[in-house]
Amino acid sequence: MNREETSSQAPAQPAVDPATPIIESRDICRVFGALKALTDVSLTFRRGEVHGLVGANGAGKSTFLNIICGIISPTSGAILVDGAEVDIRGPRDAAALGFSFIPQELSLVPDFSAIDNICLGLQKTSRLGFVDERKRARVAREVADRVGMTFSLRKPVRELSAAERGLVAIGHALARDVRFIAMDEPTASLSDIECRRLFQIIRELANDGVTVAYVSHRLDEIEELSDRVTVFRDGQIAARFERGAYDREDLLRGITGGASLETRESAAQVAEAAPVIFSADHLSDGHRVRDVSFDCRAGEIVGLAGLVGSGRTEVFKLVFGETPLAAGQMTLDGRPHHPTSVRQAVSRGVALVPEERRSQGLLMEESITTNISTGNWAAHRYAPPIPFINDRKSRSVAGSMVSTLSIKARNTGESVRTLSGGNQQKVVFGRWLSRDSRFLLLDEPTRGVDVGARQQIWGTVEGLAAQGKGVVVVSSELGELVFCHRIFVMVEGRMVAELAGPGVTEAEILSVIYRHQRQQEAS
Amino acid sequence: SSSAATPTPAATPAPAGATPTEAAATIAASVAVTGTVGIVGFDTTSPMDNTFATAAKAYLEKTGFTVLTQDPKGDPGQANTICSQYVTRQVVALLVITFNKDQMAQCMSQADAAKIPVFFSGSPLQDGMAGAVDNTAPPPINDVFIKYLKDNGITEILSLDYSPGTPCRLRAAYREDQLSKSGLNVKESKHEFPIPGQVVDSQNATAAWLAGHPQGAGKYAIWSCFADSSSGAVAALNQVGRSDVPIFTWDLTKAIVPAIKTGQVAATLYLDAPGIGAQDGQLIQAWLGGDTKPQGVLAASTIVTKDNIDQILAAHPEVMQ
Amino acid sequence: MQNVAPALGARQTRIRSFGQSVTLVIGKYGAIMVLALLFAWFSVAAKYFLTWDNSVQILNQAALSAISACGLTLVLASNQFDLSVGNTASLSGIVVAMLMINGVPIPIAIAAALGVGVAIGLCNSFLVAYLKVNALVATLGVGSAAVGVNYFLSGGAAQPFAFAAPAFNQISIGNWLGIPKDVYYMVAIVVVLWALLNRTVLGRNVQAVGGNAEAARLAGVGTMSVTSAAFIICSLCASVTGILLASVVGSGQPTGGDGYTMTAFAAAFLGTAVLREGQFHIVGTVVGVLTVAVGFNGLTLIGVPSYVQFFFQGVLLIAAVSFSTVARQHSKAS
Amino acid sequence: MQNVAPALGARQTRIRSFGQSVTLVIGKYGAIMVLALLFAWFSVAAKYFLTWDNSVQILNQAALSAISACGLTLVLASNQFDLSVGNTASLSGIVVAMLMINGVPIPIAIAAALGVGVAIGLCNSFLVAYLKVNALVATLGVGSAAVGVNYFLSGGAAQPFAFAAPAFNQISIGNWLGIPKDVYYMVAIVVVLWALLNRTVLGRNVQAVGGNAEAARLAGVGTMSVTSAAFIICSLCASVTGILLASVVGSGQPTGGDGYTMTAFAAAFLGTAVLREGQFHIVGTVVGVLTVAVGFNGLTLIGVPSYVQFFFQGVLLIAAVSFSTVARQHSKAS
Ligand SMILES: Nc1ncnc2c1ncn2[C@@H]1O[C@H](COP(=O)(O)OP(=O)(O)OP(=O)(O)O)[C@@H](O)[C@H]1O
Ligand SMILES: Nc1ncnc2c1ncn2[C@@H]1O[C@H](COP(=O)(O)OP(=O)(O)OP(=O)(O)O)[C@@H](O)[C@H]1O
Ligand SMILES: [Mg+2]
Ligand SMILES: [Mg+2]
Repeated sequence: MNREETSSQAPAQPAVDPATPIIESRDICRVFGALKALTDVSLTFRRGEVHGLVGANGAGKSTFLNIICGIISPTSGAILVDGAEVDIRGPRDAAALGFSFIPQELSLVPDFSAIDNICLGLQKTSRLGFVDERKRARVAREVADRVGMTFSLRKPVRELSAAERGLVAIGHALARDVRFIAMDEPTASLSDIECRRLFQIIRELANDGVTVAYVSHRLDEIEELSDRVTVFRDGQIAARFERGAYDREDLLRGITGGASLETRESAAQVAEAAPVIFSADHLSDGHRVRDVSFDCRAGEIVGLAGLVGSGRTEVFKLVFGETPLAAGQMTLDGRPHHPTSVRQAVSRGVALVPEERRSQGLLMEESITTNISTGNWAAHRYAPPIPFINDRKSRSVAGSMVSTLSIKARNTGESVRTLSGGNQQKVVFGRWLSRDSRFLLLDEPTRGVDVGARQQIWGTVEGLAAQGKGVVVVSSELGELVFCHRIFVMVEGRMVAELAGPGVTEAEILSVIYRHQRQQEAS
Repeated sequence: SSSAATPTPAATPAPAGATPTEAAATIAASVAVTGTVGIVGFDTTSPMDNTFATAAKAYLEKTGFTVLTQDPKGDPGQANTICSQYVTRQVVALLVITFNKDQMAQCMSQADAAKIPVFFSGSPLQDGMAGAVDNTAPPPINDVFIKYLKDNGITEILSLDYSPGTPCRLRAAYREDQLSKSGLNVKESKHEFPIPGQVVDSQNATAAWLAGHPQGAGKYAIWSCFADSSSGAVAALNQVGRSDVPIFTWDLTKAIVPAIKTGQVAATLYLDAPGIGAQDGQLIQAWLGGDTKPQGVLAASTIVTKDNIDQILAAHPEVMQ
Repeated sequence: MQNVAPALGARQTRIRSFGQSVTLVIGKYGAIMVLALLFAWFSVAAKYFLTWDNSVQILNQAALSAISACGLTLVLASNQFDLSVGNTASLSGIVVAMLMINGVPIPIAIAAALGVGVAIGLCNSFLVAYLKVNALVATLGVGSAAVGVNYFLSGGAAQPFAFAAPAFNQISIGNWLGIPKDVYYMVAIVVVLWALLNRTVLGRNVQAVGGNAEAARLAGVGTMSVTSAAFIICSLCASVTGILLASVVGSGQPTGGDGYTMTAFAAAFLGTAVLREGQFHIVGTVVGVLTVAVGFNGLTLIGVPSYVQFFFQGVLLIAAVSFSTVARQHSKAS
Repeated sequence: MQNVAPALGARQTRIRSFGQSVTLVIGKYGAIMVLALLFAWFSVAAKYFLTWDNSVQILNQAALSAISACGLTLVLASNQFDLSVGNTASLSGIVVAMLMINGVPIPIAIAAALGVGVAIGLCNSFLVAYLKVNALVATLGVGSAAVGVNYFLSGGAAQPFAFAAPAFNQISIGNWLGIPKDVYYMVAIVVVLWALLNRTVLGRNVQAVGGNAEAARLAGVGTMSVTSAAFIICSLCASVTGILLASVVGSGQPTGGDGYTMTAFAAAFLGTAVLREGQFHIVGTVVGVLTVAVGFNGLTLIGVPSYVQFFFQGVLLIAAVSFSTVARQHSKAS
């Protein structure tokens, strides 16, 4: 895929009648080595429509959008823009055609400020050919307000939380005047407020005649937003729906290929007597976490709800020994828990599924086996005194993980880079399942994971809880939290409420959040 | 092995260089003068050049000068910088070790502007120099070498050269010159070794060359520019246990004494460092004493073989320190 | 930082302890302090150090290193490497000298030598940007190929041009308004490169590619051409260095410029400790070069034995960088 | 391999064009082919090349470089750098020689020299792993500090021990079963390092840290200790090289080992072109060392002028690496 992006030879847009689709793909195929990621995908995007793309992990959605936006080239097939065939040989060409793209895996320049990231690739120069700071700042400010970025646009994005980075990526796509925007799971790292705002933006764009291709695994979003929905399965188009002409069942059937999903019902109750595995009271890390208290009993699934930047990830960092405790107490199995390093926390049976699988979770170049065994090689030795590793052991462990989580891969030796987003997440998950950690911290565990996989993951989580493990989940999808036994609500680094589940509704959670948000703002 | 050279030892004939006493004689009797002299060293890692610097320093300090020395680590750019700094410090005279005039342009012009005489230790006298002690000494060893080639009907030789260094270049040039004059037909394999890495590189080159020139298939000799490359060559000979290839080289350092005794090094040139230091000093004194006529002297030198090594070491214990 | 966002952002402002602010300052200005300290120390310890002549001398001494180091900074900022800097300098010196010796007029000789730089830059960028060969290997290889060419031309011998083109000396020897010519060249080139890296689109793209090549590519930045540009400019600076060196020394030196690779790297890395968070930038590199130059000059004036020189350079490098690295971590740490 | 994921995975049909398989093979074995070609060519072109003595000689030549290069490979595999390899080797050589000259018994002298290696390794790992100083700066600094110590001890003069400890020569000079002793040492060390890197927990962790330090840390790998281990082993190998070198040459050489930094890097990077996808690994490094050694030896036998040597080394490096880099990209691309 190391294509050189030669300067665009995009056709000057001719006056075409609005009926002709803005983009039409004909029989697009894409092969990766031995694997067919897309087969004969023919699809049209109309002017000003919101076009939803759904499908299981690895169905080919990202690949398809990547092809349209010139990031990778199709193996065969044609792309027509305004009815004329074009050869999109790189992101530059795509940009020249008025396309922009929010990639699935956020790609920003860590050392650049939000402004520089948003203006990346924009040629905002003054007469002398120097970059025009003022103009750039103005552009950035506009999109920032539009998207609702409430953090400093000048500090390096390295210092922003995942969600905030997500917003920056969206801003980057909006900063150009475009007629087609591809959004690959834009809400994956957002929580409710941002999602609402984003949907608003999308509708505005549509009204202005901009076409939006929208990929998501959150089907209610799809149903709410899209005028048309296309379902991918195994690199082919499995179904097409017009707005209103389908229901959730149709989508699920399309995605899974008939295999029906048993709807998830709340997990088994936890015995009152169940011992407290972990407890935290009045935790503080100095700045981002101000006052956090919660606990988790054996067999319990506890949810942490909160807005973006509320400090949930930072709480996990404290528990996992990443950042030192400034104030407060933690206990694990009744004994005080003050890990000085991640290693120590892990050795005591704490596990973390981090927020950003690529940068924090995976060795992208390594095999699935390696990724699952990493940090646990010692367990795969022939016999403890012998320092040598028995690869048969590790391979079979990985193999069992691949099938339990039904990770979609050619074999356990496959490099995780080539896995689809969702499958990569499952691998991270597999790492901790393969060791019997007693206390699991899941930060956005189902981010970018397809409906089927979600069921499996939650299934496993409940399974683990049933075995008497403790689980704490951060999810920005409140819909996922409602199944938790208890839900703690965080606002601005403070634990403000505890809701007894299961059965809490999203609405309830939200109202709590907003009430405290307002209080905070008042005070 | 006895096949190694047996050239006549002892002080070398006139052209090859004067004995210390002679050299001293050629210089006007020193007048009592003082001041600060700046010595631009060559490279501390090159033992001989280093001893020259220290010897000159010793002599000058003994005779009441204050001496600054710095090591430009073989880099001419640095050498010029150091030189300019000495000019800034208004030294009374500059002494440049081993570097030659066409590497010191900036130094020369600044010194000239400041009316500071520049002396060179390790180069023939060229105009612009206030004086020079020529210790590159191409003739002595080369003459012995050529003679050896003649007498023993040598068929192939390996030369270990370092052209970027002036002494090595002059020595190699003289060798080529004499070879062509002599009309001998010996096949010559030239190898340029890099610095740093000179020892290992010379060793590998020699070893490979030896593999290509098995014992008995011909009559061989090795020409090595100075002590380090010789150490490499000796190491290679030891590795493959060959004793049929004598080495001709310059410099008498502790490192190659054993090889001289075994005859692996057939002949090397002992440059009397203290003597040369004295020569440098006397040139400076003479100039400052008012005799501002540029003069060049040949460094005091003696050919060393396994026959006279013991006397030499006895006479110059400093070699083994 | 202006533009702090309202609500959330405002409340997010970190309560920063006094200690942290201090270490923050150290982290930002630590390396510069080191330079200042050195300067102060030598002013006391070394006679003649604080003279006009000597200060000028320090700049003069820094000039050549600064030129090559700033060129290298561009490549480093694009997250690549160039180990061929020194060899390029040497080769350019040899080429300019030999051409003049063979009667080629000075301007043409210089142009040709610069051409050598561009050519090497092209080789590097072709290998690295287009064939995607690891930069260290590629430039190491190109470098030693350059040495080959160098020896092929010069036979490893110095190439004095004193007779052929005495005028060439005047390019870098001598002063304007009491300041050595090389200093003017350095200032000019540094300013240009600074503006290029910080104020032009190319510069921003270089930094973007350095920060996250993939992101830059997705944003429509022509990563290949950007990288190539960086390499070519770097080699060009290297050959300017080589040409000036030849002019200073009075001859083309087959290995004369080789030392600049390491000095340039040292300076550039020292520079990462200056002001910005561990990034490569021109100002930092210049400070780095000056620090080394001041140290070298001061020690020479004091007249310490040469092992102290080496030791000092090592310690200086470690001290300055770890100093601010650590300070930064502390100032960040919660 | 077994464990193909059920259903879904199976349904995706595999197809691979002939062209791709070819380039795949080239990508994997390209570098080895280059070595084979070289060997074949010299066997024809260079008399005596294919003799037992010479083949042994080549191995002997490769031995020391291989030891330092394989040590370096560990550090590179952990995604760090070590520029102090050569200086460490030189210093160890000086230390062992001077101790013996001053009457210290050989075993103790050796132990002390190895101690020097460990000490330098500790400095490096302290700076890099704990203070998080950029590895290039840190090791560059430590290296030049080591040079300082070196000159302080040796005064820059070679340190022959022929009189003090003639026996020491025997460590590496001479054969066992007609094969030079150094070759045995090389084989032993290479095998150990190979097993260490590929078959032990430490080795796997080194690779994990190299792949993504953050992820490794969050998976519970003690990144600091792992990195430190890599650095210490590397320096240890470097000082073994230095000691053997001293034994071969018959004296401690102040700069004798400096050349090894670059040769080790060249070899390790050549190695990335061997078998595995652009990763550093022992086998690759060994192939790299051999390629360079064969080239050097063969050319010397043919008796080419020395500029060809330099040129060849460069071209060889570039050729072998870009060859397989390009082939791989093609085999991957559609
Ligand atoms: N660079 C690559 N090399 C090899 N195979 C790849 C590569 N990128 C994607 N694939 C494969 O192509 C298929 C489609 O991947 P893609 O990312 O398009 O799926 P997706 O629909 O986006 O899944 P998700 O919803 O999890 O993001 C997957 O089987 C994946 O393994
Ligand atoms: N590495 C960092 N450096 C500086 N500030 C940070 C860093 N990471 C997060 N923050 C700040 O701390 C706040 C809390 O971030 P955190 O990621 O813990 O929130 P969160 O509740 O996990 O939200 P989400 O995970 O949904 O982004 C964020 O608003 C962000 O501004
Ligand atoms: Mg995707
Ligand atoms: Mg978070």
